[in-house]
Amino acid sequence: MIGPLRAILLRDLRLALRQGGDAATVVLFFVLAASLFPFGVGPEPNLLARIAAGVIWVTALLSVMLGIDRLFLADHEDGSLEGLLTQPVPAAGIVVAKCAAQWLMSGLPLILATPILAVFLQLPAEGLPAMLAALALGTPTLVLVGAIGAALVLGARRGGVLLALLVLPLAVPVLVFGVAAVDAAVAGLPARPHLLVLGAMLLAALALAPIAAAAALRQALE
Amino acid sequence: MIGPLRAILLRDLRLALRQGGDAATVVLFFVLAASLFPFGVGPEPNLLARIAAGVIWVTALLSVMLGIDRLFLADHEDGSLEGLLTQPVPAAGIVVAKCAAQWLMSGLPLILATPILAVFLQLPAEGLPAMLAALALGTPTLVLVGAIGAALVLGARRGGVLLALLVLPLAVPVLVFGVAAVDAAVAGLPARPHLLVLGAMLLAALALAPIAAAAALRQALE
Amino acid sequence: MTRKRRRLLVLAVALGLLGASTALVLSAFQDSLVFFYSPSDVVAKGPPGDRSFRLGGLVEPASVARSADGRQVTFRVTDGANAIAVAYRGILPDLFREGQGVVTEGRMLADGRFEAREVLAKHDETYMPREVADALKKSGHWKEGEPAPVGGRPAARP
Amino acid sequence: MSVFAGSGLGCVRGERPVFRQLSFAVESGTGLTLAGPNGAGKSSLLRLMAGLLQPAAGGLIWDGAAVTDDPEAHRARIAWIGHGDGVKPGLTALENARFWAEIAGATASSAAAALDRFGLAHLADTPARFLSQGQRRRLALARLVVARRSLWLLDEPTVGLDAASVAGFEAVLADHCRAGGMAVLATHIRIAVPGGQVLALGRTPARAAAEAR
Amino acid sequence: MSVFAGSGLGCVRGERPVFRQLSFAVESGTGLTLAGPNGAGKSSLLRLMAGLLQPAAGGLIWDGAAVTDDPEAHRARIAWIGHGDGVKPGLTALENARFWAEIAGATASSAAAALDRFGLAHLADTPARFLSQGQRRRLALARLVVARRSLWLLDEPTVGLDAASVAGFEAVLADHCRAGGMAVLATHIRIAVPGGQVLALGRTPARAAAEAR
Amino acid sequence: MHRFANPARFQRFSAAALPWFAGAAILCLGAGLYFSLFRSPADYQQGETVRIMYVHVPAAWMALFAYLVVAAGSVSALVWKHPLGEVVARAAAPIGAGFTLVCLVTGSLWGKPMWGAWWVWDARLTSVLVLFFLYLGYMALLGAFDDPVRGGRAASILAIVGVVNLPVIKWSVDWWNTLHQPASVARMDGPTIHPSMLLPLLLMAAGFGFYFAAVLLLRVRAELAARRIRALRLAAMEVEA
Ligand code: HEM
Ligand SMILES: Nc1ncnc2c1ncn2[C@@H]1O[C@H](COP(=O)(O)OP(=O)(O)OP(=O)(O)O)[C@@H](O)[C@H]1O
Ligand SMILES: Nc1ncnc2c1ncn2[C@@H]1O[C@H](COP(=O)(O)OP(=O)(O)OP(=O)(O)O)[C@@H](O)[C@H]1O
Ligand SMILES: [Mg+2]
Ligand SMILES: [Mg+2]
Repeated sequence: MIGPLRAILLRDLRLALRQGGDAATVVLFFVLAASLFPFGVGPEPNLLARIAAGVIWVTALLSVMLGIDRLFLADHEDGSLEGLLTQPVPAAGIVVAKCAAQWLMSGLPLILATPILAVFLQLPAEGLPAMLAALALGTPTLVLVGAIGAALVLGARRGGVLLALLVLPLAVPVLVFGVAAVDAAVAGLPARPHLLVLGAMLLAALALAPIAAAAALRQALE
Repeated sequence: MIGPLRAILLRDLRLALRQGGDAATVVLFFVLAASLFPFGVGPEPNLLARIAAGVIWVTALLSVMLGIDRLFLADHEDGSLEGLLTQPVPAAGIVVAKCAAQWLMSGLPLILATPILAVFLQLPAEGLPAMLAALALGTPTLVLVGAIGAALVLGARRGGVLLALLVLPLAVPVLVFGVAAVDAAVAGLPARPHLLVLGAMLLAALALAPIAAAAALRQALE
Repeated sequence: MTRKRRRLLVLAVALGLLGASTALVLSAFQDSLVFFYSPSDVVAKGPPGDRSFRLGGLVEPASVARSADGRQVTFRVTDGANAIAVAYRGILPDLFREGQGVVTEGRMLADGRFEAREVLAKHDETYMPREVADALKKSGHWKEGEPAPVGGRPAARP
Repeated sequence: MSVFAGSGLGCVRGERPVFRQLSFAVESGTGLTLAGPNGAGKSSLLRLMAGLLQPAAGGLIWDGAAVTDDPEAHRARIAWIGHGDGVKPGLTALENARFWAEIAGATASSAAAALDRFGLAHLADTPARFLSQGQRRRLALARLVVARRSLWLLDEPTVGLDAASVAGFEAVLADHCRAGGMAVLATHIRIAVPGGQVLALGRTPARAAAEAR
Repeated sequence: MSVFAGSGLGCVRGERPVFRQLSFAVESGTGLTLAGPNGAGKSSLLRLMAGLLQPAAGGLIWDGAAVTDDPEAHRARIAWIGHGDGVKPGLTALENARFWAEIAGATASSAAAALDRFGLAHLADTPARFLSQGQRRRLALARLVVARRSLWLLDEPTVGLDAASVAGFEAVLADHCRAGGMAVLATHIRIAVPGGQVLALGRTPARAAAEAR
Repeated sequence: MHRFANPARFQRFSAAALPWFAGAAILCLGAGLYFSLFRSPADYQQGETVRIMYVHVPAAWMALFAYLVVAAGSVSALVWKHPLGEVVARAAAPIGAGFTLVCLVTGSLWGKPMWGAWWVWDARLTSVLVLFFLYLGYMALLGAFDDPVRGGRAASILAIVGVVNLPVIKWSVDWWNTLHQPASVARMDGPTIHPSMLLPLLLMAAGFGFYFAAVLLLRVRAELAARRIRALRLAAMEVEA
């Protein structure tokens, strides 16, 4: 059972890398969208620093969600998905493998780009470790939750926007705790309880999302 | 030449409407994404009021851009695009017709939803008329610029998304002047110069985008 | 048979993850998530820079003073151990009164006072007619500052 | 009486030559079948003819004038059916046909007649999403009858059609040619085409050698 | 010696019945061809057999046991090629084949052998986006040889194949059946299938009447 | 036709029950409104504003309950393939969304005078907003597919996933330090609302409950009728010559 999942993971990574800069795209969107804010809000340093954590988290959320509608789309359209779901491999495993690849190509580069963005948006330095830890726990959750949505909207019209509608409300708690962790750290309070809640959400998503997404995938092929 | 373009416009509208609430989806995304900010930034009313114009503009930009990568995708994949581009109809006209339909189903409902969002984000009331005027001038520009990206994405083998990203920087001026118009109105200054610039950008986009997108579409079908 | 076992395995893994998740949440609540700072927090750690933050506690009895036009209010927020003076200009919520819980949002001034931009009133979950409340107080079943009893039972709110 | 011809055509796709020095000529009232193994360049040649692809060498000529002189006039002459069906699942069969009629400047009633011609009349009000592969392909072919164009360019038009529908398509093709039209089509099965001209695209010697390795 | 059978099958798609009371049986070493006009339900029946669709009535049986008792075991028996090719344009032909080999638990070397079998060896290192329609379909079919499964379920496998490739595919199919495999395939052209059993799906009388109008 | 055997029985039951539920709803709401507006006392702290409670609280309860109905219907449709399950879920969702909206609106109307803010992002309010969006997402998903059967199934999966939100709403006031008050009625040690206010509240809650049941039955009947018409039309298309 591990062999096929590894194959899926590696294939998705290879496809992403070969398309030259899919990971780069997420990061670029992340950086660009976040840097829209100084334009939108005005470059006043105090104001920026105050909203930095929020802006970084909101744009991280949007950029993880941006690509995720394609998570199963290409496989659905070219017939790969039928091929995979007629294999003796649990569908939930397939979902996990694809999510892992997706996270490696979107969540991880995004985390690596965060320190730069933090400087750019004048996030207080005390907040950065908490920000990175929170992103490390939160982005996989977002990918998993997004996978449910991506599987649900397969074959729907205007999948992208519908997906956002389905997933953003579920992603809000991640955002809230992610920001709370950073704010706590900036204020000199322990970020640990917030990070624990983020960890709890990750575990819950790990438990539920693959099963739900697998069920959605099966019904998408009917 | 008008007959075919009208046919395209009507078909796209019918497809969108038949899907029951596609316009509603864009609006919902708009409202949802904008309401993420209070989560991220914290509910401080003064702070919110100050960034309201920026947040509304950034989310309007994102929601117009979100669906737009599919502007030509379905037609490309099901062969309609080949069918259309082998007709004796100027490709630029086809682009305009499709953009008009897209704007009617995304930009217009978004403008209609803005007053609610303005209340929600505590935008000062003096800013609302300027906001609406700016959006009315800015969203068609965004759709047109987005259409270039959508057409580029179709053909590009490598880094298609990367090219789409190039559109985002092009959209930044719209954002900047849109926010400036609102800020001016809030500060009691005339918003008119900013609106004029937005109008100029719309005219420029109207002149250039259809031609550029048409060229990209032809490229995509090679 | 293998199928049943596999299903059980999936179920077990999912339940295990959910269990671990609950454990994490519970341990997080032991650390108590703070959404506002108490006066003691502020005294102990100092104000969090010049950022605005939320200060919460009880309105200290007999600390409320209003300006002549009634728009400017000063009062003290206490958590029993420490108290901080708060200045606020604006309309107070109906439930604002001495002894009642409040959450205020604003920033520390240089003189150690807290300038509030917003004052939110917290209230408890007891509902009763005014006469009943008066009667309870008169009969000594209920003292000011204590959780209110209803129907003779003390409400179990710490 | 028109003539559509190409001479010395060369085609390069993805930096690889597909064919070179290819010539053909079709006259009104006849058709040309493109035959050849997979990868021979049938689809590429059709795309050249439709102006979707630019030739690397040589040129296309319509009645003595180079097609590139007035591409728009050329597009007004052709009807293209590629691999995709151009069918929107959300519209009914009739709405789909009517859309292509409007695009081609034909009347709406001609759309209904076209559906009838391809045995889809009873499905006119069915959303296209409910059509099977072959029904969808027939709906695509119905475009041909709606747009009265003189040159049909068809890439494997009968893919997915059952035997009866293939026969029906052959009849439509015969009618078209009888009325002075011409057609170029790529196919792997035997389709009766008026005139019976066949252009066999083959492996280039170099390619054949490579495959023999 | 296994038997794959269905009895009293009914299928509903999009709230419409496609067929009902359909039965069949295939034995090891033989194949079953699904024939019938467009819209008869060939693809739908194949999806039922692959477990991608649930029957509205009746059931599928493998060696006497209901398939629904252990869907995973059933999936371990089948190889499915639907209408889509499952070919990634960004990967080379060999990488594509190797991926499906790994998914099926086969060795990477078997992928190269499979390409060879379908005449794609010379394209092994070509990105799949450069393949023509027919080459791509052959690449999809190569999955069959890689995954050694006993029941092949194929929806119009020879679409887009040239005559030589169809013959090659027939040979592969014959080998598979000789080795004790079985196959069910839907097709509109004549494919030589061991055993030669044909299941003709037809229009229901009512539907035929409607179309005759 | 076996698919509609069960619904047929349901049609008979619902035809009989509908007038009773509707009548009970009118009675309870009438009495409840009279008591809550005219006969119940003002609160010792909140004064007359407390009367918002008689709409807010039943609406909030019904918003949660309706979601439970949607989720239960979805489970029975997905797992047991019960033909009524999806119909019920589909019918309950818009009503539940309506209750949620009422809860949100009355809550903020109440919050302004009591707390001093229309809206705060505390855990209770946020999770209710998420509930509202879950309802919207459910309904959007229902209509987003060309094939209504697929839409129903996708939406069912979403509804089941969304159940995790319900305990968060219910216990958010205990887990977090929310501005919203903890439970007054449904608590281990009995209600902390004086009987003179509890009675109208419970009357209103019963009224909301009967109203929900009546509208639900009505919508289910309409949906079943629509399905029957669609089936008949398809059958006619088959037989028609
Ligand atoms: C938009 C703002 C608000 C929302 C979304 C909201 C939401 C809810 C919800 C979902 C419940 C049901 C909880 C349960 O069943 O356990 C509830 C109950 C209640 N709410 Fe609110 N609420 C809001 C504002 C308020 C305000 C301002 C007050 C009073 C000042 C209030 C007082 C109550 C009371 C008394 C209950 C009944 C508690 C019980 O279950 O015993 N709510 N609210
Ligand atoms: N988009 C493309 N980019 C680059 N090369 C391509 C592209 N499409 C096809 N080719 C190459 O051009 C050659 C001819 O392809 P073409 O599709 O014209 O063949 P064909 O004769 O239509 O084959 P088939 O019968 O399989 O459809 C193929 O060998 C293929 O490798
Ligand atoms: N996704 C779907 N939703 C609803 N109805 C469908 C769907 N797919 C097919 N149908 C209907 O089911 C019937 C059978 O379709 P199916 O694709 O099985 O036919 P087929 O025999 O494979 O036809 P073809 O030879 O054209 O491929 C068709 O009449 C079609 O109307
Ligand atoms: Mg071809
Ligand atoms: Mg088929």
